[in-house]
Amino acid sequence: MVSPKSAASVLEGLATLCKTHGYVYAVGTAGQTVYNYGALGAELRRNLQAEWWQSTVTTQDNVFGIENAIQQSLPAPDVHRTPGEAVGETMQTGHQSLPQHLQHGVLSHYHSSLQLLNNKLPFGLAEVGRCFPRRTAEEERFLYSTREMTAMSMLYFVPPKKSGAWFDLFQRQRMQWWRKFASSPSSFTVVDTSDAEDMTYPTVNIQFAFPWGVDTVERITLRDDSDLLDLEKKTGLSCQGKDGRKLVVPHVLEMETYLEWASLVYLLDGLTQVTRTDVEQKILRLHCRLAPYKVAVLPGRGTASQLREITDYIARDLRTAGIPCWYSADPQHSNEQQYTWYDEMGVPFSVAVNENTIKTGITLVRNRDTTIKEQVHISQLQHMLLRYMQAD
Amino acid sequence: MVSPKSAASVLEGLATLCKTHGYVYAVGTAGQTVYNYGALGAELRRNLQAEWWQSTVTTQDNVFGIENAIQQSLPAPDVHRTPGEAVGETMQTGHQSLPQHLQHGVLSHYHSSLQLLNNKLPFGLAEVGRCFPRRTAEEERFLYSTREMTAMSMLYFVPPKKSGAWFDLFQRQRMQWWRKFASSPSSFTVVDTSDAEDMTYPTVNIQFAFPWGVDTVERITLRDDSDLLDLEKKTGLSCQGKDGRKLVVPHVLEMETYLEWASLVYLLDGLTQVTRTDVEQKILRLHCRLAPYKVAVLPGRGTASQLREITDYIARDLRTAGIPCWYSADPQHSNEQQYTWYDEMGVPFSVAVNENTIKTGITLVRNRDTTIKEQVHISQLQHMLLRYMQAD
Amino acid sequence: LLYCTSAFPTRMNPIDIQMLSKPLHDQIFQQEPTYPTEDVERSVRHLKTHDLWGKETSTLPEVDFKLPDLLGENIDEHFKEIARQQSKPYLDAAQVLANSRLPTMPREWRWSRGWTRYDGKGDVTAVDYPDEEALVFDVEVCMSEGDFPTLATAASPNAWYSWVSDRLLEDHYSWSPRPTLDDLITMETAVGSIKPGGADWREKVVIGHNVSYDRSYIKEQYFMKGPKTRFLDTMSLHMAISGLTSFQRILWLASRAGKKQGLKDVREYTSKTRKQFKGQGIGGWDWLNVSSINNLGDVHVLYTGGPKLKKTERDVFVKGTLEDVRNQFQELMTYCAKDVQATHEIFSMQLPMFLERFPHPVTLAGMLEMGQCYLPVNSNWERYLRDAEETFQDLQKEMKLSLMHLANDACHLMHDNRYQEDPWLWELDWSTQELTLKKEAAAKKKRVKVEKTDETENQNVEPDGKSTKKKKKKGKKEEAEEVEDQEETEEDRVQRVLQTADRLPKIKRHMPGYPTWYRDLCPKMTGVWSPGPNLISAQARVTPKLLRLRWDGFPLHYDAGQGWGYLVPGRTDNMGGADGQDNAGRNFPTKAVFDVYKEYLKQKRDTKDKEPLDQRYSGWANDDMWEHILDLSQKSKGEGNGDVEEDPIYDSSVLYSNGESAPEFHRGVGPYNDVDLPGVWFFRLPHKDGAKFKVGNPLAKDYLNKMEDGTLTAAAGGPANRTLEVNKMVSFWRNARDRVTSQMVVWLKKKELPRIVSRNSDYEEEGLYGAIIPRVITAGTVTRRAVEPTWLTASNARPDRVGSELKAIIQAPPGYHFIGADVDSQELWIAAILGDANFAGFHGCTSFGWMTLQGKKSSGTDLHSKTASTIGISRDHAKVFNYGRIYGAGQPFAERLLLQFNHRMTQEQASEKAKQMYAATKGVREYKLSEAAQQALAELGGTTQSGTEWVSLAEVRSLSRAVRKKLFLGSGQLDIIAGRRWVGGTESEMFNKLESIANSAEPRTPVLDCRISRALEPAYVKSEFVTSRVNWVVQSSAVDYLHLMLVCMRWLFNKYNIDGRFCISIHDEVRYLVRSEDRHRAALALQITNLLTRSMFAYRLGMDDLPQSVAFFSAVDVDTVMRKEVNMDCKTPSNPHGLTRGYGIPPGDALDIYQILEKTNSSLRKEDQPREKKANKRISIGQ
Repeated sequence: MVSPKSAASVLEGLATLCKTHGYVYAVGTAGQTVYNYGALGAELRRNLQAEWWQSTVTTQDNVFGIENAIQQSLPAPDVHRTPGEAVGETMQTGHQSLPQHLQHGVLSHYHSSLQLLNNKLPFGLAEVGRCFPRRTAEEERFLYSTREMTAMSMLYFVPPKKSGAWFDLFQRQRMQWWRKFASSPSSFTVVDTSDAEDMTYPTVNIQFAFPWGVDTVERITLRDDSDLLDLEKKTGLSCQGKDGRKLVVPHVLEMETYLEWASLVYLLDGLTQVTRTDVEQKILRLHCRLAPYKVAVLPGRGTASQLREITDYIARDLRTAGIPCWYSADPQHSNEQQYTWYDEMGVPFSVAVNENTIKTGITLVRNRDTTIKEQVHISQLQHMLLRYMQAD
Repeated sequence: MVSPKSAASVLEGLATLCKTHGYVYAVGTAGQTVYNYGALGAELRRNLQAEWWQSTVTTQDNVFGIENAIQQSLPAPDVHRTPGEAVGETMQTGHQSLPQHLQHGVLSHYHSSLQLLNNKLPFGLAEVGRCFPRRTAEEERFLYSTREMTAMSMLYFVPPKKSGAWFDLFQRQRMQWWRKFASSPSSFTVVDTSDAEDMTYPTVNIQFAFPWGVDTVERITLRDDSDLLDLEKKTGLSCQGKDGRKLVVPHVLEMETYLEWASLVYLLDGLTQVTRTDVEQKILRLHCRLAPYKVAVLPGRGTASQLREITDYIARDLRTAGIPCWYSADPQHSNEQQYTWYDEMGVPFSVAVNENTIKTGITLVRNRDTTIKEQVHISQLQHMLLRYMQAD
Repeated sequence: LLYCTSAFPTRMNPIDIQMLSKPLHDQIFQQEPTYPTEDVERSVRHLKTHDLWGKETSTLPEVDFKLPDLLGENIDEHFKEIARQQSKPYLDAAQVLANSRLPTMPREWRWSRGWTRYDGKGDVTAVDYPDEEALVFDVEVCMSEGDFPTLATAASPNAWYSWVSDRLLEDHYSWSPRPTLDDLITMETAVGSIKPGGADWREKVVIGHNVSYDRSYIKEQYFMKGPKTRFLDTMSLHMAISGLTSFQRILWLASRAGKKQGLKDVREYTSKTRKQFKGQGIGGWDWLNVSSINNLGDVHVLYTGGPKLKKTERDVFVKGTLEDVRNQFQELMTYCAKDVQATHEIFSMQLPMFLERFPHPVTLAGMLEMGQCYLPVNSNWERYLRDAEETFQDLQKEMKLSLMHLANDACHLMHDNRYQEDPWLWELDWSTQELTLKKEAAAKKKRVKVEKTDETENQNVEPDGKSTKKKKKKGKKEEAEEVEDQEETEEDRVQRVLQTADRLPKIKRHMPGYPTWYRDLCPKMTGVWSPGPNLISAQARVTPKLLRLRWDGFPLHYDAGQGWGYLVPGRTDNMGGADGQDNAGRNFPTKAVFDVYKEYLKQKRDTKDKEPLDQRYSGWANDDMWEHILDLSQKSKGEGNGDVEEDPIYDSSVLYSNGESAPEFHRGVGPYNDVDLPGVWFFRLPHKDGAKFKVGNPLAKDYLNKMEDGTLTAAAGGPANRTLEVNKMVSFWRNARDRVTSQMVVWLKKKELPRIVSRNSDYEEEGLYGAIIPRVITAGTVTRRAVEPTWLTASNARPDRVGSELKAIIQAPPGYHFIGADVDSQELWIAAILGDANFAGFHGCTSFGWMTLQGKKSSGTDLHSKTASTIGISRDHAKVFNYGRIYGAGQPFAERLLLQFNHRMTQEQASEKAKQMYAATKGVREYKLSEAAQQALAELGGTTQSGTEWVSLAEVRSLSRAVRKKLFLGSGQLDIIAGRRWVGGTESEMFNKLESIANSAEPRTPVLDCRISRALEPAYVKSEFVTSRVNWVVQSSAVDYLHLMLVCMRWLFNKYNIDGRFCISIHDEVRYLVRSEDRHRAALALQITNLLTRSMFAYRLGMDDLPQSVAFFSAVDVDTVMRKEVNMDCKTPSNPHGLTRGYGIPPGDALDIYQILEKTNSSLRKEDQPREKKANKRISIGQ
């Protein structure tokens, strides 16, 4: 736990870095701050979302990703959500509505999906989407509590008998996921809040050591069958599915996190202050899979534009292979200054050329974390970086 | 051009297919229809979006993907958009606003991005995001004109002298993109509307032969510098960038399409009616890169559950490799009936096993388009399908 | 206006053709021409017979301005004088070199960068460049390295030189395929410098064999202005002195190959081309001894008689790497030096021969200028390459994709063997391959050991699933015991299946389950791989079948023996049952073939096509005409450079049914009843070169117009038709891309450009500016025409051809313009003036001459309209015929062409039309009876029908027997024919003149006295190769015309300080690159040049006058790009927005003489020019 003051300063430091490099821009507006994402922020979010989807949907048995319109027709008030939410499920705007969370919309796919599976249980439904949670006013915590959130939600429908085992399994999986990309995996902890009084259902929170203290980054809840019973009532359609030969109304396992939380977590996790050659310097140690740009190419200089042609080629070559590559046009700074800059941006690799490259084709690939420059032939760059990007 | 009646019936046929297989569900609401996407629809959209991003952002020189909050603070009315849009830039909801298009939000990243590039031109800004275009009431055209759209927009800032060449280049690139995934590439045409009277700026439309006639799927416009001059006025910051040594206010190249249009286009393009063995049948010929599921595994039957174990293994094996795989639990239909079903779903490959598989490990991989069953050893499946997924 | 004056009466010649104005005439010619009445009357009579007398004519405004003073007594002397001045320094230096010996060749070559000089005395020094007035030079390039010179040698009477590239000395990673100036060989400047070594640029001459190739590696040649180095090409000199026609080249090679092999080659060649080859009857082989093919070795042997050069080292440069060159550095240097030595020996022999055979100084000066070709390009070149290639790839992809879809769909026919009923696909190989495992090793059979580790733990296993890892920690022994009795787990069972992988065949089976024809189209999954039947293309054998192509409604069929053809249903003589089988025992879908044709007829009834057949070709004739005519005429002349594949000409015989069995309702090439398919006849697709040729691919270029006119259609429907369309669009680029993309472009840095360019307001800092030096062989054919495969054959932009905007991508740098013009109907005029001179001796006195000068399209009296109306074809077609005739193509050519235009015309009709056309134009032959024959006839008491010694061919034959008998009784072997002539046609006089020159003892061009190649001189060839010689007269005179122009332009540029240079000459057009402010003066210079050149022709042919209508170019193009017409926007699929919108290039100006005189104040002098108001601004794009 950090003192509130230093917590604020850590967040402030991160916010400044984010603004400088185009991760996140805060736009002040009446009442609350709106966050827009620059190139780096947008790519980080894309990467996180892709990892979540891959782990939660693609590689799982029978989990279906769905996508709903943001503006839905007004649903009947849903009385079965947790007490605090019971009133006013959505923000109403005119005759339209913006959702506070995704679960309701996800649930609307229950019957059609069950049908596609010949009523076979278990299966899951997942969505990544914008929602507009109503929150009590909190102190500013950067991306942690913005008005507009991108939820990553999964509902898994399991036969009641097996719900406990699945609950455990998902906890483990999710925890593994969070730790996989972390620079300090130990910052994550699991807290079982099932026994807490205000909890209707068994719930487990995955928590992260934020500057302001340990706080939740994902909630995994084992809800009973009430959501589905309610759905039966509203639709008049049975929610029973097959568990082997038995027909049961499944229980609902719910896991939910926000892209904003995940982004903030890994930015905080990656941000490191080091002293290199007597200078204080910030490094953003993002996992290669999450890093917005995998590589920065330092524009070649001198020698009658030939070096520049080479770096143009390298950048084009890498980009063509689909490797997100930063190649800023006009080098006004020394290579060392540029490295410092890319370290702050969180770019795992930088490629530089020198006079020697003209004759030999050998480039220098600097690793953000080791600061060592490896000699790599130009023809190997693509392959090498693709390997890094695909590695776990 | 098709007669209105037959156009409607083509769309209706597609909508039915989409509903049956969980591509798209239409939800009737006061006034207008809202579309929600089931597993197949959501994956199709994800794939399209990823392809667009890859082609427009990652592989391009200095195009930055950004992401804005949907609810922005109210901007000053923008008088420089095309006349029809001048009034009411956004839908106002309370003190919040939902954007009609993305360009305004994208433009807000202009200065910060220019700065990151040391003012060097050209560069681009891209966004995929929800918007709520105001449209004149049109006849229902399925996904073509929904209230809530997902725009894929790119603004490219080029020195005025070179704008023509870039304009051409992007036209070609975008056209190539559209054609690349099409089953009938010639359904796409480019129409130069620059000379049309109502066009303020040189504009090229990429068009597709929809059932109701040829209609636009993407608009590429070469706008002059008025957007940026306006931005200068509003922000008080110069919009000049460097073209070599000269300082110029760039012209804006704008390209915009919608995920809904793209989805509809490829669904229509892929939907084919064929007569196979004297039976009329629908096939959805989606490009392998776009297909929501790359492969369906037909559950093994008989022989003391051993075939079922093998197909369980296959499905798990493929999913672990990140191959979106359909493996529906209970086979109530013959393999041929299942093939027909997967052809309609647009799944490029189906894997079946038979008694022989137990002894030899040889499975039958049926190709949707050729209907031929290739003999593939179980150990080769993953590799083979990954190759297909990665191939252009 | 100054230039339009009525002070003098319009000068007319006796048949009312307007001549030069008096002031102009007086400045050029010394005296007024005279017109003997008798000649005039003869002409009028002649014109009347051809219905050309009394036709309305129009007069042009008079032109009168002060010409530059001519040197010498007459225009001929003038040209001699200016040419001598221009070539003197070069000729002097060349003569010194030719008359000297080279110093001894160094024994060892120095391994150091750049130039090294070896004087004869053992001094070896590094130099910036060889400082010599004349030099023999040779460059060697290691092909694998691209366009970078590797090493070079040079020699003068004073020293030897060697040059070594940086890249050879030291390995460089290759970045850019484009060389920079620093990579090239210096000849006048130090490395890194753009200034000449001495005080100023000096006249130097570089001699080499095919020297334009070497020139393209010389640094200074890429400078837009400055260097005065000129090049002399021993290959071109050889071509002029002793060159061979391409037919002769074949014979030459054949004779060298030895008698047996040689004759076989000749026979094969002649049977392929159906050349008239009269066996040993060829009038002697003497020409073989005074000629050779073009390569250095053979040319060396010809001129020096010396030993053959060793050429084995050459392979290192062609196939080897730089490392290989390094390893053999000394040998390769010496090899290169020996080439230099040989070239010097050749040149020493050639120069005096050349000067003797080409006595007019203009010829040499013209060739020197022609060696200066220069094509400026800019960033748009790269853009063009990219756009064309991308568009091409895009379309290729689209085409491939549709073909892949067709192939995929065809697979559906596998089920229930439905392919057997398909009229196209029945004959593909539908067999499949099975995937089988190797036999299980006996020992392994029962023991399947399951070794599992924690790594494979899978989180996706259901949490309540059976625990599968129970036996893991047990010892081996226990495990072994347990295997037998323990119940197998699910995992064990799956593992067992997985382990069958060990028994997979080592070589991966390719798509077991798929039919063979389909598998053949699918690449194997290795390396870079694309899915599906990716190997399919327009060239694939299966493609026409998948497209379901029909010829006139009949399904296409491929037969290994006959090539592509089509199946015509209705045959009964080979029907066994309802549906029979073919020879291979396959079912043949007779009925389905019939249904295809029925369906086609039904479709045709539904969409009746009303378009007249003839119009379909008009577009074709317009756009492709040049290419086409040249193509045809090259073939008919048997001429061209050696690189062009020799294609046969034409054939008059189409095979008809052999009498066994043939359809009544269809005529075509066939039937070939050895293709014995039940119920159908097989006809071959017609081949452009005649019925004897098999068709290899119906989607080839030659069938494009058959698709356009609906003869060749695709029954597979929309996508297939689109495929055909795309195939047409990519045809140009498919053929041209290799040549175009391999053009060597050198980009210049800003400091290497003239300041006029780099300081121009249109100059772009990030733009690219540079040049291509086209490798033009200045005299590449026996007629001394220049040869080069890309630029000299480039056709014009066509809206449906990717990349055809090629020429327009040659673009002037900022501050410069192109000026240029087409010599209007150059060859027609040359032929006409020869005819006129031969007939009544004044302009327009023959019908052909009159039509050329005065004929009007509007009144149908111009040449092409006249031919068109004579035989009832379109004017565009007539144009093709007319040029073909003048190029020496005969009646069979016309027949062939008629059939090609309209394949539904019968052979008889075509033959009749061709005959009619030739009678009306060329006329008919008359033969002059020899004195002896006349006497014999008289003695026999007979007379000729005409009463003169001239008789027709028929009469010769009827007289012959009697007369011969009589003669043989008298004085033995005597010919009864003493001469031949053409009579009765509009062009008879012209052909008579051409033939008289061609058949003279020493054929020379009438204007510059250029002597024909020794290989064609009657002394060596007797009466063979007449067509080539006849054709040579006009073609070679056209080259004289070009040389006169080049020399005249250089004179005017020098005299009036016009900043500009020669760029290129394509066919009958010349282009110069001039500084923008001088462009109108340059345009005037070009007009004056035309006037003086034509006047020179008239003067030399004894006509002291020139018609006003041909005195000036109808227009001089002032433009910033090279294109046929200044307002052509060159829209193509790869340039969809055209030059104006796509590239920001405005249309140019086409200025006639009146406009030019106004813009220049009728003066070439700079100080007389009107003030220019405003520079021609480039259009800004995007608005």
